[in-house]
Amino acid sequence: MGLKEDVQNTLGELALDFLECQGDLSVTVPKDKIVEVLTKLRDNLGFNFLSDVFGVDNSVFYEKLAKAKAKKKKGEEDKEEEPKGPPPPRFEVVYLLLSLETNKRLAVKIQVPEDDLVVDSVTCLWKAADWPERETFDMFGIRFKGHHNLKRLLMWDEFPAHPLRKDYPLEGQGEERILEYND
Amino acid sequence: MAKPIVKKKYTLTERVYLIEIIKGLGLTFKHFVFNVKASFRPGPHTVPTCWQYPEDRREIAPIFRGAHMLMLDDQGRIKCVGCGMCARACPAQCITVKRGKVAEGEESKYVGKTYPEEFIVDLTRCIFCGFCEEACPKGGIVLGPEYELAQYTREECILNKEGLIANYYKAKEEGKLKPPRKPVPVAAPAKKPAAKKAAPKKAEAKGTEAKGDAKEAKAKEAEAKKAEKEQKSEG
Amino acid sequence: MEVRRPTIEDWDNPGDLVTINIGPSHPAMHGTLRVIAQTDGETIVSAEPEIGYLHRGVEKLGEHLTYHQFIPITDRLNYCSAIANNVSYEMAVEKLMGIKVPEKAQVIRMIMMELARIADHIVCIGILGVDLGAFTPFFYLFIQREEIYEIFEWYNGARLTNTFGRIGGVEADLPEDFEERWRKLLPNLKKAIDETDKLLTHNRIWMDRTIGVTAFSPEDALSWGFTGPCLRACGVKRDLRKDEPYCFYDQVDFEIPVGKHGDVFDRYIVRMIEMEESIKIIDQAIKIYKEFPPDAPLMAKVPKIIKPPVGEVYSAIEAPNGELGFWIKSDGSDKPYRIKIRPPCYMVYQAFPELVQGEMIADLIACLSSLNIIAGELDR
Amino acid sequence: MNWVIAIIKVVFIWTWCLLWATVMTWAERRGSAMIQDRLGPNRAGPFGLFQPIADGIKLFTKEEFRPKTARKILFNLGPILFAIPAFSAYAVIPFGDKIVIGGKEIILQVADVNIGFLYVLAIGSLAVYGIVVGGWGSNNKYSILGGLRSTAQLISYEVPWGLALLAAVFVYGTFDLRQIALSQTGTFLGFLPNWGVFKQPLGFLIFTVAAYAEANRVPFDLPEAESEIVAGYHTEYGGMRLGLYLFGEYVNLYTLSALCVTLYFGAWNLPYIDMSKFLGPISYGIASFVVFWLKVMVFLLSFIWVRWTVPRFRYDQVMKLGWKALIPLALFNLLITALVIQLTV
Repeated sequence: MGLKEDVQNTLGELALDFLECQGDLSVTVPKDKIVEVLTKLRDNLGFNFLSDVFGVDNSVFYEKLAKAKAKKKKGEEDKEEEPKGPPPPRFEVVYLLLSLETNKRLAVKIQVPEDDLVVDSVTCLWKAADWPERETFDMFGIRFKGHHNLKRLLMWDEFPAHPLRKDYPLEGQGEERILEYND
Repeated sequence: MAKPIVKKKYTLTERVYLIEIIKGLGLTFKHFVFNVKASFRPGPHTVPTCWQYPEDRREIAPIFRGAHMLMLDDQGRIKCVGCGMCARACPAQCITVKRGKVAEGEESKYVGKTYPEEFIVDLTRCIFCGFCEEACPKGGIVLGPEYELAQYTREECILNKEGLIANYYKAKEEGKLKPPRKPVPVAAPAKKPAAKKAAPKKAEAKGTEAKGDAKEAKAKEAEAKKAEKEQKSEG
Repeated sequence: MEVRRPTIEDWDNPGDLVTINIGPSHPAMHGTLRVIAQTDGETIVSAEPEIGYLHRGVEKLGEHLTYHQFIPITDRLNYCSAIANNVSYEMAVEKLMGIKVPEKAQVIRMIMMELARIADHIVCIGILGVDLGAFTPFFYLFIQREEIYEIFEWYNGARLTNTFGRIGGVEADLPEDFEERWRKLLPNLKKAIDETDKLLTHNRIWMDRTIGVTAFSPEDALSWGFTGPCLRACGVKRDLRKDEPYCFYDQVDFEIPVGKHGDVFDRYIVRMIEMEESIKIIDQAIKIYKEFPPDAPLMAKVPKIIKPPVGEVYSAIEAPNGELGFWIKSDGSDKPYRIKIRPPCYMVYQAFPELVQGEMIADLIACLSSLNIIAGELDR
Repeated sequence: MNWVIAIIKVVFIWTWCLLWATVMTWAERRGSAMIQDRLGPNRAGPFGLFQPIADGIKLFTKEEFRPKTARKILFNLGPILFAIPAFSAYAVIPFGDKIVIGGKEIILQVADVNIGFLYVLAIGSLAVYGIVVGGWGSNNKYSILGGLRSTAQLISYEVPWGLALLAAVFVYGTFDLRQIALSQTGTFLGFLPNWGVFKQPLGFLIFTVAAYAEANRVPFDLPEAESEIVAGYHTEYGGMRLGLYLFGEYVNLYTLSALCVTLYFGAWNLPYIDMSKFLGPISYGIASFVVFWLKVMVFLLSFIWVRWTVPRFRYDQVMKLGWKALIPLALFNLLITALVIQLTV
């Protein structure tokens, strides 16, 4: 009985896609069902500990993969799905789960398209999602519906951009200059 | 928001503050007497745990990672060939190397066919990780024993070639040059990717070890050459 | 007796409360933390931590550095125990690439990590003492910490930011005089721990200040994502060294100390006992280390330029503060596509408002020190 | 002639207190260093003894900074209000027995007041005004917290302090500190020195604890608890204003130690030895002074010693200890003392 089958059985058709890498299993689920999925995983499979929540900006990732593929032409087949038709959603939110009983880890991913950056908050399930969600909002601009205090965490409140997006330059855009100091 | 209410349970000796406090006072008094006695010893290093800095210095490790030095070989030539491996390995991007080609007739002055025309280490950026030292195929750049790096201006923190060589001479005078680091024994290269996962057995490791060293050194040189070629092609 | 703790709803006019801005320039806030506390006299009605004062964009930086170049950056996460960070990151990359690290290197990593754990706990306990007004144990402990740093220095030339290990192994063998140094350090270290114990543990003033202060239930702690000593202090026996053993932790014999109430005293005691357990682990690890021939491999065969295959892994170890994990996504190039660090005290610190609510200002400081919040890994 | 002697005495004891206050700052730093396996300031002069002078110069030459929002008058008044009681409290405490110069008998005490005891209590409790005024005038939340903590603490510990002293008054039957000192000659119960500490062990204990609280010393240093409220009431102070607070604190310590020696440790009397019998009039005066000073020094150093050993109380615990433990104990002590005196006399 592998973990993958367990998750498949529990989630049914909610599990859109599996990715296995060096023994780490991650499952992609529909964006609007995330609370349902996590509740199921918590109650049925014993994933009772939320390790982390964070976002990933995949905009460059697909480009790079496509380039690599074009280069290789006959290269080995990649596990990632091919970007067909509409481009894949830009952002990903990853929930790292852990089962304290079996010490198994599972990553649950949702795809967040750039034009709909609202995700349901899971702070109702785990309080631990509080700051990670705020940070994800801060760094990627993904908003979490139902979060009680969704404001910037690491950057200051007036910061205009979302620095972990791939289009944000490493050196910054000179935001510190627009800080105004009131005496 | 139910916080657990903790009931305090104290033993009698804990309940009466004084007994434990007096024990503690005894302990601190022991330290006091020891240190007062020690502080009357001659010499700057009196209390064993305390160094009186400018006069009395702690011995630093021979492999200490301080300010950079450009190493010279026996004939006083810079070992560096200006390949730029260090600059590429540097996570803080504090090294700038400009490679120059050795002019004809000057071959005896330099180790290789190329030499560092410019070699600048920006100590304000450097994080002293030692990656440049590891990346260098010639043992040309080494982190030296110098740790007093405070300066009055930023410009003084930027070491050029002369400064780096001066660091070398200073360390040599003080006898603090470290022996070149031995390459770490590497596990026998696995032929198949599947075999990679198998734990290297001790016996197997033993046999291949001596060869491994030589191989590693060779591989390093080969890599350096490759890098040189790459640089050339880039240039 | 149930003590009713006031909440912010108890005030019709919150203007009656005093807002105290504790930090960032405050002696107990290390210059990097800030808590905005609403107080009624000395009692804290609500406290809101504000973080980001040491935000250096480490995760963004990681996307622009090669896999090897990121190792020195991990030093700067939890700078009290840089080695644990290094190893955690290296293990994540090794997992991503499927590298099996030579066993001798693993033992060296284990020894160094346990030394780093002792150093980290020394910092935590020392600062906790200072913040509660007991200055002296701080010095007794920190002198031993310097000696531990001496060992680090003679291993690879740096004291604080060690840049320990490389992807696929470690960069050097233990120096010849390592065991001698350790044997020399050991009695002093034990003595310092013992003296701290004598000065603090049974002192009624210390007990009054710590027992029952910011107690936390295990359910809450798990929900808030606590790991490490803070979780164990709440009574949950969880330690990645036992639960998901890495290196040689499954071959050494050690105990996991568990507290009861999750208060400051329990956190302190858990850390004190963990230091002693770490000493035990190091002694056993040295025995294992000695079984290896001196020329046993220390590095796996790793290509010079590391290009892991496309994929994503999460790897965590038990850092001194708790579960320190790295989630790495690779796009097949020589630079990680995304590095996400799961710092242990980030999760602990978000529960801070709940922890200190209803306590006094002095307890806020005690709680903060006992959680061992390191801004380097909090803000990243 | 008398007033000249009085002025000389005043000036002498004033400089003496100040001198030992400054030396105390050195002793505090060196002593704590020695306790903590360090060296402490040892560069200025032999053993770093000139360090207080260097500190003094630093404090005097620093900018007299006043925050913009501080209340000017109160801010300036605070340190003065703190320092004056500290310096004046010593007036009634003896610093030796007597010295005979040219047939004139000079009592080594600034003013031999017959209610000296009450004077010390009254003046000692005035110091709190300096703290609370300074804390309020700084217009800083930490300062106000420090000032308030100090007020509550000083008021709370005045009570057990006073009660402990009252029991001592029962024993000696006088308010006159010189009379108390003089009555502690000879032996008690045949083998112990006739010192107050053997007649009033509990009273001495309560007195000591309360004295630590009165002097704002660890474990009762809440008004200036560094890690909690930055520096408490003197957060905003710098330069010589801060210096006044610091010196005032050490002078306070000196006064408290002298009071403790006078009441409980036989003032200038050595155990079992009567110095006046084999010493000349001048040398006896000096000897009594030196003995008294040495005893005071022991207490001063114990303040340092305790400070670097124990942690700090929390505010409510200090109150609890004061009201729930020390006051009942002091009352109990008073009762026992009264009973014993009633039964024996």
